Amino acid sequence: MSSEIRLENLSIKTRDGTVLVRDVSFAFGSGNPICLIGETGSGKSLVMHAVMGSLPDELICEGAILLDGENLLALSAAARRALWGRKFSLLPQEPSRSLDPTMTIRSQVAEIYPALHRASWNDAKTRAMKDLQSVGLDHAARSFPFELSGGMAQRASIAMAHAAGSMVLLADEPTKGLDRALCDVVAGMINHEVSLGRAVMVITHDLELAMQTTGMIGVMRNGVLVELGKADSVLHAPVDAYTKSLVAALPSQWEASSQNTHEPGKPVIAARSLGKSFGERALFKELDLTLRSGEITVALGPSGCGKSTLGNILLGLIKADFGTVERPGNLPAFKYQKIYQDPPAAFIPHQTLGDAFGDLRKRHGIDGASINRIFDDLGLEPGLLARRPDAISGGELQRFAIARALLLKPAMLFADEATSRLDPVSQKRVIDLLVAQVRERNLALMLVTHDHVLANKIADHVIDLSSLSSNGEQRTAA
Amino acid sequence: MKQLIATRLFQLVAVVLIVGSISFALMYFLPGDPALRIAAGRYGPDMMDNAISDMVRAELGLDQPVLFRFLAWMGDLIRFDLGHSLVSGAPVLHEIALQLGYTLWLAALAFVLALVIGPLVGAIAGLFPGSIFDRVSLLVAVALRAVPPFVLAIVFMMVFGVTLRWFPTAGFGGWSNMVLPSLTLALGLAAMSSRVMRDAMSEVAASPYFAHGRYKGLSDRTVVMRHGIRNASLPVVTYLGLQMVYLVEGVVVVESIFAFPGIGHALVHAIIARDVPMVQGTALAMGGLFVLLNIIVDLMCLRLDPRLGRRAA
Amino acid sequence: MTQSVLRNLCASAGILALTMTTGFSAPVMAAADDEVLDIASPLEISGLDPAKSGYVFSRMQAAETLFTVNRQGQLVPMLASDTHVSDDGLIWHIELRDGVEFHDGSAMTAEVVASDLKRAFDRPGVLGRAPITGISAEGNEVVITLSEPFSMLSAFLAHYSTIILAPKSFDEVGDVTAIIGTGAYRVDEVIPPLRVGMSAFENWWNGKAEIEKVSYLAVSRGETRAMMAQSGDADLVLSLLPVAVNQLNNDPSVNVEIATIPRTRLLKFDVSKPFFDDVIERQALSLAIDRKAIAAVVMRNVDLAATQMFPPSIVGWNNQQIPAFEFDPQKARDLLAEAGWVEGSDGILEKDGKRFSITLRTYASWPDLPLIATALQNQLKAVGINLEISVGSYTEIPSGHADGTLEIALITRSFSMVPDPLATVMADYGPGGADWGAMNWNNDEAADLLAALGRTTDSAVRADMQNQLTSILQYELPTIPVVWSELAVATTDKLENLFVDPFEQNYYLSDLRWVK
Amino acid sequence: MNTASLTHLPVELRDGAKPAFWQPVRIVGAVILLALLAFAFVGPLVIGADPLFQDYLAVLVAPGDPAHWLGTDHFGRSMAARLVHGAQLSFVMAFVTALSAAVPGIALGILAASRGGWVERGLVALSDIVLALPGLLLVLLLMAFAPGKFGPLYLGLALYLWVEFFRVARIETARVLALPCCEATRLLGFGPFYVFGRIVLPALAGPMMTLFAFAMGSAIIAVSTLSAIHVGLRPPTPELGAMIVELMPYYSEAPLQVLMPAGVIFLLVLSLQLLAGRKS
Repeated sequence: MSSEIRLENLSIKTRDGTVLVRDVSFAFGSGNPICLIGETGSGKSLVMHAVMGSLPDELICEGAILLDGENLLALSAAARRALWGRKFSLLPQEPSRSLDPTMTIRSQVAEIYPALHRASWNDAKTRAMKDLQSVGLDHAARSFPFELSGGMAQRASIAMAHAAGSMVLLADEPTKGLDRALCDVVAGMINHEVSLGRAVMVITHDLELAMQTTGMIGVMRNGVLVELGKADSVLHAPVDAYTKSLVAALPSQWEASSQNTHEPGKPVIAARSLGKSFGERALFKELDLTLRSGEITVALGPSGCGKSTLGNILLGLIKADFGTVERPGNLPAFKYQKIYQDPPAAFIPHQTLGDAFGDLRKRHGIDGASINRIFDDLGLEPGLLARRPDAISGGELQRFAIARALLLKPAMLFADEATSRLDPVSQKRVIDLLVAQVRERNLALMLVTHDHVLANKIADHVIDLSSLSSNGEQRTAA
Repeated sequence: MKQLIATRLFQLVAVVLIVGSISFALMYFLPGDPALRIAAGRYGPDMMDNAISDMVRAELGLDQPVLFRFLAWMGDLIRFDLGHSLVSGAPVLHEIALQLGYTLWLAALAFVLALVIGPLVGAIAGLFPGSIFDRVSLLVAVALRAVPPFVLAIVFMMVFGVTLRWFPTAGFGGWSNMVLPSLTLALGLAAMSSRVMRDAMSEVAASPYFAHGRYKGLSDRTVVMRHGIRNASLPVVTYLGLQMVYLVEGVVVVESIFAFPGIGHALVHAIIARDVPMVQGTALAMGGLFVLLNIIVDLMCLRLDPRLGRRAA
Repeated sequence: MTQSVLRNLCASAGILALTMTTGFSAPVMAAADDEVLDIASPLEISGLDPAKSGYVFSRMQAAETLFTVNRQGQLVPMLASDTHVSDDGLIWHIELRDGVEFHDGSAMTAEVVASDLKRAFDRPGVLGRAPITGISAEGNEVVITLSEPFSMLSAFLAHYSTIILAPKSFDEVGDVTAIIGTGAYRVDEVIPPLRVGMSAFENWWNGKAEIEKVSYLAVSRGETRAMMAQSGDADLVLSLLPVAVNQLNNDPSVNVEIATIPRTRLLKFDVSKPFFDDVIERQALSLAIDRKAIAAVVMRNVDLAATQMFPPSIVGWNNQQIPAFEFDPQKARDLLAEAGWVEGSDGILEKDGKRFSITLRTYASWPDLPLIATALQNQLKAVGINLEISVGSYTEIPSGHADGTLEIALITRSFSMVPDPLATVMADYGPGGADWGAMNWNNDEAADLLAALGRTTDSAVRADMQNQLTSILQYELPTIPVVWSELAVATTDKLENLFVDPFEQNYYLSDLRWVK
Repeated sequence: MNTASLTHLPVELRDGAKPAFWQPVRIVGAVILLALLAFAFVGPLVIGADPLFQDYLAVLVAPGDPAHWLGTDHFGRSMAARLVHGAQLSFVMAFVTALSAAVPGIALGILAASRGGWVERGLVALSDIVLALPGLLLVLLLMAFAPGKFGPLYLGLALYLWVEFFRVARIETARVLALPCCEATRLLGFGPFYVFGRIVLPALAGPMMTLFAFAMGSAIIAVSTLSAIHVGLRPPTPELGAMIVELMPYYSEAPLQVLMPAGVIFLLVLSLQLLAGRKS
C-alpha cells in the first residue's frame, strides 16, 4: 500500500492570534519524500508536529492536512492519536535521549507489537529481533540506550517504525548532534526507508542531508514556505533570496578565506609530546603543536576522537597524562577563552545577558564603548540584552558568547564545535566573524570540527586526530 | 556491588560504636545515680530505696573508675554482649530478638502500604501537574506531616476502631491488629514520597522518551506503566531509603499507643525508666534495621537502573 | 572481605527469618463477643520475678499469698489457715490450708512454702525489712522466728513479693522461669511486657472460676484503654483516666465502677532547706494549695481533695477529730511574712537575699502528676512562690533524696503495698524520713509512736497511737498531702459480679460472670 | 496530559524576561505566613490574657465563647493566649533549629561537592552514620545534660536534621558545578565566590527552601512526639507540640482544642511549602 499526504494552506496560530506558520502547502508520499529546511524557529518543526498531530493545545491549525484524501484536521485529537504508530511514525531528534534509558532496545521495539498488533509477548520478542536485524542492530538487542552511539540509537528508532509498520515516516532533525560520518549513515537509512515505499518527511537545517535525500525540498523561513521544488533544482538553481543565502552558506560554497601570508606570528601556546587516554583507549600520544597569534588551527576528526579534550588540555581545564603545555609571556588565565558547542549551556541560565555583560564589565573594568563596538562588529542588537539565554536563537547566542570572549582581548580562542548546532547561515556568519576577528585582533584560534570541507576552507594548520582515534562509531560525546 | 555492601557494613560498625559510646555517656550523665535507677527499674518506685541500690552498685561494679567501665562496656558491646535489661533483668539480646519480630512485621507492612499509596498518588498528581488532584494531594501531604503520628493514631482508633469497629483499636497478635498501626506509619511515609514521585513523574512525563513512547502508538496507560512509573520510581526508592528514619522513629510512638510489643515500644519504656542497656540495644536494633532496609533499597536501585548495574559490574 | 560480608548477610537474614516467625505466635486478640475475658491494664509485666511484677499475677489470681485483705479491708488468711504467735511474739507458727494444689499438680507443702519465703527474704523486697531470723517447715506449718516482736508480719506475708510458687517455677540458680501458682487461673502464656493468657484451674482449692479463659493486655496509654472499652476490644479496663470516666459514663454498653484507693498524691520536700525548715512555712504552703480545684480539674472529683494524709477508706488511720486542710492564700501570705519572707521586686518572695524559687521534680508514670504540678505552679505563684517544674523519671526522686539535691517533689504514695499502712508509714516518717516519705524530718514523738506501734498488736491501743501520729503529721506537715486517688474500672454490660478492690490486692476475676 | 512542550515555538515568542517570582501560589504562601507571624508576634500584644492564668471555673470552654473566643484548655487557660505564645516559641525554636541544621548542612554539602576526594567521602560516610542513628538517642543525650529545657532538645533535633540538607546540597552543587556555564564563568576570570553566588546558590535556593519548610515542621512535630513519651516536657510553658500532647486526653470533650495547635503547625508548613515553590 502507498500513502500520500497533502498539506493545503496550513496555517498555525497561537490562541492570541499570533501567526507562526502561514499558508504552507506541499505534498509528499510513497517514493517521493520531502525535506523541509530552515533555521530554528522557522516553523518547520511546527509543520511536522501538525502533520503528526502532536501540537500543544495552545496552537490552532487552519487549512487542511489530507492523508489519502482524508482531512486529518477534521479528526478529533483521540482519532489523530489513534494514527500514531499505525500510520505515522516519528524519528525523534537526538534519539539517544528519546529512548527509555532503563529498558533494553529489544523490549522497546517488542512492546509495540502487543500494543498495536495484539501480538503475544513471545511472538513480539521474535519479531522485534527481526526488526533489529533489518537495521543491523541484532547484536545490540540486549543493550541499553546509554550503550548505543547516536547512529545506533537512530537505527533503533527506525526499527521501531518498522515494528509499528506505519507508512508515513517523519524525521525530526535526524542528524542533530551527529558528526559527518554518522550523518551519511543516517541519510542512507532514510533513503532506504524511501525505497521501501514509505512516505518520508525530513525536517533539518542540514543541507548536506537534504542533498542526499532525493525528492522535494521545501525551504521555510519565519513560518512561510519560501521555496519548494526538486532537490537538485532548489540546491543548484535557488530562486528565493534566502535559499540562495542558505546554499551560499554551505562550506563547500565558501571562497577560501585569505590565507595569512605574512610571517608566522609569535607562539601563544606550545604543547610538547602530549598524551591522553580514557581508560585503556588512547586518544592521542606524542602530540606536539604550537598555536601562533593570527593563525587558525583546526582539529579534525569524528566525535570522541579527543579533539575537544585536546583543546581543554591547552586551556588547562584538563590535565594531560604526558607532556607539557607552555604559555609564553605567561598571560593571565582569562586571556585564553573558549567558545562552547552548545551556546545556551555556556551562559548562566537565570541571568539576563544584560546582567552577564554588566558583571563582566565590573570584573574587568571594560568601558561601555568597547562593548557597543563589539556588538556592532558582531551585528548584535543590544535590545536582546533584556532576555535570558534560553530565549535567544543559537546563532545569536553564539555570537554573544564570542563577544563575551573578545571583550577580554584574548590571546587565544578555543572554539569547540562552535557551529555544529547552528543552521548553515548562522554557521557561516559565526565562522566569518571568528576568522575576521582572528585576522583583525591577531589572536590564535583553535577550532574543533568534524567538517572537513569547513576545515579546509579556513584552516592555516589542520590536525587530523581521526588517525589516532580508534573505532569510528562508538558513543557520541555530547 | 561488593563496594556497596562494604560501605553499608562500615556504616553499621560505626553505628554500633557510636551508639555504644552515646549509651555509656547516657548511663554516666543522666541525672541521678545509675545504681539507684537500676534498683528503681527492677523493684518499682515504691519498693526501691538506697539500701537496695547499694547492693546493685556492688553487684554491677558501678563503683569502678569511669574509663575502666567505658572500656568494659565497649568490650562487651564488641562481643555483642548487650548486657541485661535494668528493668526486667533479662538479657537485652533475647528481649530484642523477640521484639524485633513484631517491629519488622509492622515496618514491612507500613513500607509496602507506603509504596502502594505514595507513588500511586504521586504518579497521578505528576501526570496532571497543577490539577485539582495535584493541589489536594499537596494539602493532604502537608497535613499528614503537620499532625504528630500519635494524633493520627488516635483519630484512626476513633474512626475505625470505636465508630466503625472494622479493626481492633489496640493489641497485637493478628493481621487485624496490624492494620491501624501500619496505616498510621505508612501515611506519614506516603505523604512525602508522594511529593517526590509527583515531581519525578512530571519530569518523566515531560521527557522526550515519554513523548516518543506515545508517538510509537502506545496507549497512555502503557506508556505510563512501562516508561513512566519505572523511571519515576528511581528517585522515590532512593528517597524511601532516607525516609526509613521516619519509619523507624514513627514505630516508637505508634507502637506505644497501639500497645504493640516492638522495639519502638521497648525504647519508649527504656527511656522512661532510663534503662540504658535496653536503650542501647533497641537503638542498635533500629540502626541495624535502617542499614538493612537501605541495603534492600540499594539493591532495588541496581535492579531499577541498568546504568548503575553496568557501572557496578 | 566478601566472605565476611556474605556471612554477615546470612546472619542478619537468619535473625530476620527467626524473628519474623515470633510475630504471630500469639493468638489473635479476642473480640468482645467470644468467651475470653479481655483485660486492659496499664501495668506491664517487666519480668517474672515476684518482686518485679508479682502484683500482676496475684491480682489476676494466678498466684496467691499466705494472707490477704478481704473486701472489708481486714487481713485474713488465704493459703494459710491458722496462725499461732508465741507469747513473746518472737515465734510464728503458720498453719497451711490443706489440699492446696499447684497448677502443675504438685501439692503445696510446708517445705515448698518455706523455701519460697526464704527466697523472698533473701532477695530485695518487703520481707527483707522484717526482723526475721529464721524460716523453717514443721509438718504442714511454716515456722518464722523473729529477733523482736513484729505486728505486721502477716501483713508482709500478704505482699505480692511473697506469692507462693511451685518448685518447678524456678531454675537451678533460683530465677523464676514460669509462674506456677495455686490460684484460680493457670498461666498459659506470658509475652512480656504486654500479654498474659490464662485459663481457669479445675482444682482450685476454692472451687472453679466462672470464666474459662482470660487474656491480659498491658496498655500504657489511657486514651487507648478508654477506646478499647468503648470499642469492646476489652471487657474489663482498669484505671481509666478521670477524663475517660465522664466519656464512658455516656456509653450505654459500658459500666464504670469507681473505688477510692489508699493512695495519696503528696508534696515531698527537704525540711532542712531554708524554704521549709520552719513549720509555719510548710503550713503556709499547705494553705496556698486549692485542693478542691485540683481535685475537680485534674481528678474530676471534688471529694478527692485531701483533708488529711489518709483517705477515709483506710480504717483506723483516717482521723475524724483533726481539722481538715484549708485553702486560704491570704493566711498563707501572712504566715510566710511571719517567717520572714518579703515580696521581691518581681513579686517572688525573698528572705535574706534568697528568692523563694524552687524546682519541683515529678514524673509522668502517673499521667496526673504533671497536671497537678502545673496547677500547683500556678497556685503557689499567687503567694509569691516560684516553681520550676521538671518532669523526668521517678528514679530522680530517690536519687535526689539521696544526694540532697531534691528541693521539692510531687509524688504518689500507696499505703496498701503491705495491707497494714503502718509498714509504709514507719518507713516514710521514721527518723530522717525515707526516699518516698519525709526528707530530713526528725520528730522524736513520732519516732516513739512508730516504734511502739511496731510492737503492739492490740488494735484498741494501736488506734489511739495512730490518732496521735496522724495529728502530728497533720500539724507538722513533713509532707503535704494534695489529693487522694480513686480507681476507675470499666466493664462491658455483658459482665456481672464485678468488685473493685480498694486495696488493689485482687481483681476477683474468679467471681466474674457473663450475663446470661 | 500534554507532553509536547513549546520548544518548537519560535524563540521570539518565548517569554524572554525572568518569570515573575510572585506567582499566585507564592503570594498565597506569603500571605498565610505573614498572617501566622502576625499571629505569633503581634498576637501576644493584642491578646492581653496570660497564657499561664488558670481559671478553674472555665475549664475546657468550647471555642466561640464570648469571654474566650478560642475556648480554654483543661486548666481554664485561654487557648487564644496559649496559641499565640506557643506559636511564638515554637516558630522561633523551629526556625533556630532548622537554621542550625541548614547552615552547616548546606555548607558541608557545597564543601563536599566542590572539594570531592576524601573530604567528600568522609562527609558522606559521616552523614550515613548519623542517618542510621535513631535521632531519639542524640536528643536524649543532650536532654541528659539539661532536663526539661527546650534549647538542647531542639539542638538535638538539629543534630540529625542537617543530614538531609547536606545530601541535597551536595548532589545539587555537584550537578551545577559540572555545567559548562561554570567552566565558562571561571574562564572569564570570575572567582569561586561569583560562581557560588550567581550559579550554585540560586540553584540551591528552591530545594533548600522546601527542605527548610519541612525541617521546621518536623522540628515541632518531633518535640510533640518526644513530649508524648515524656521527654522534654516542661509545663506550663506553652509550646505547640507539647500543647497537642497535653490536650490529647481531652480529645472527646474538646476535639477542637486538640486540633488548634496542629492546625497552626499545618499552616506554617503549608505556607513555607507554597513559598518555596513547586518541588517538595
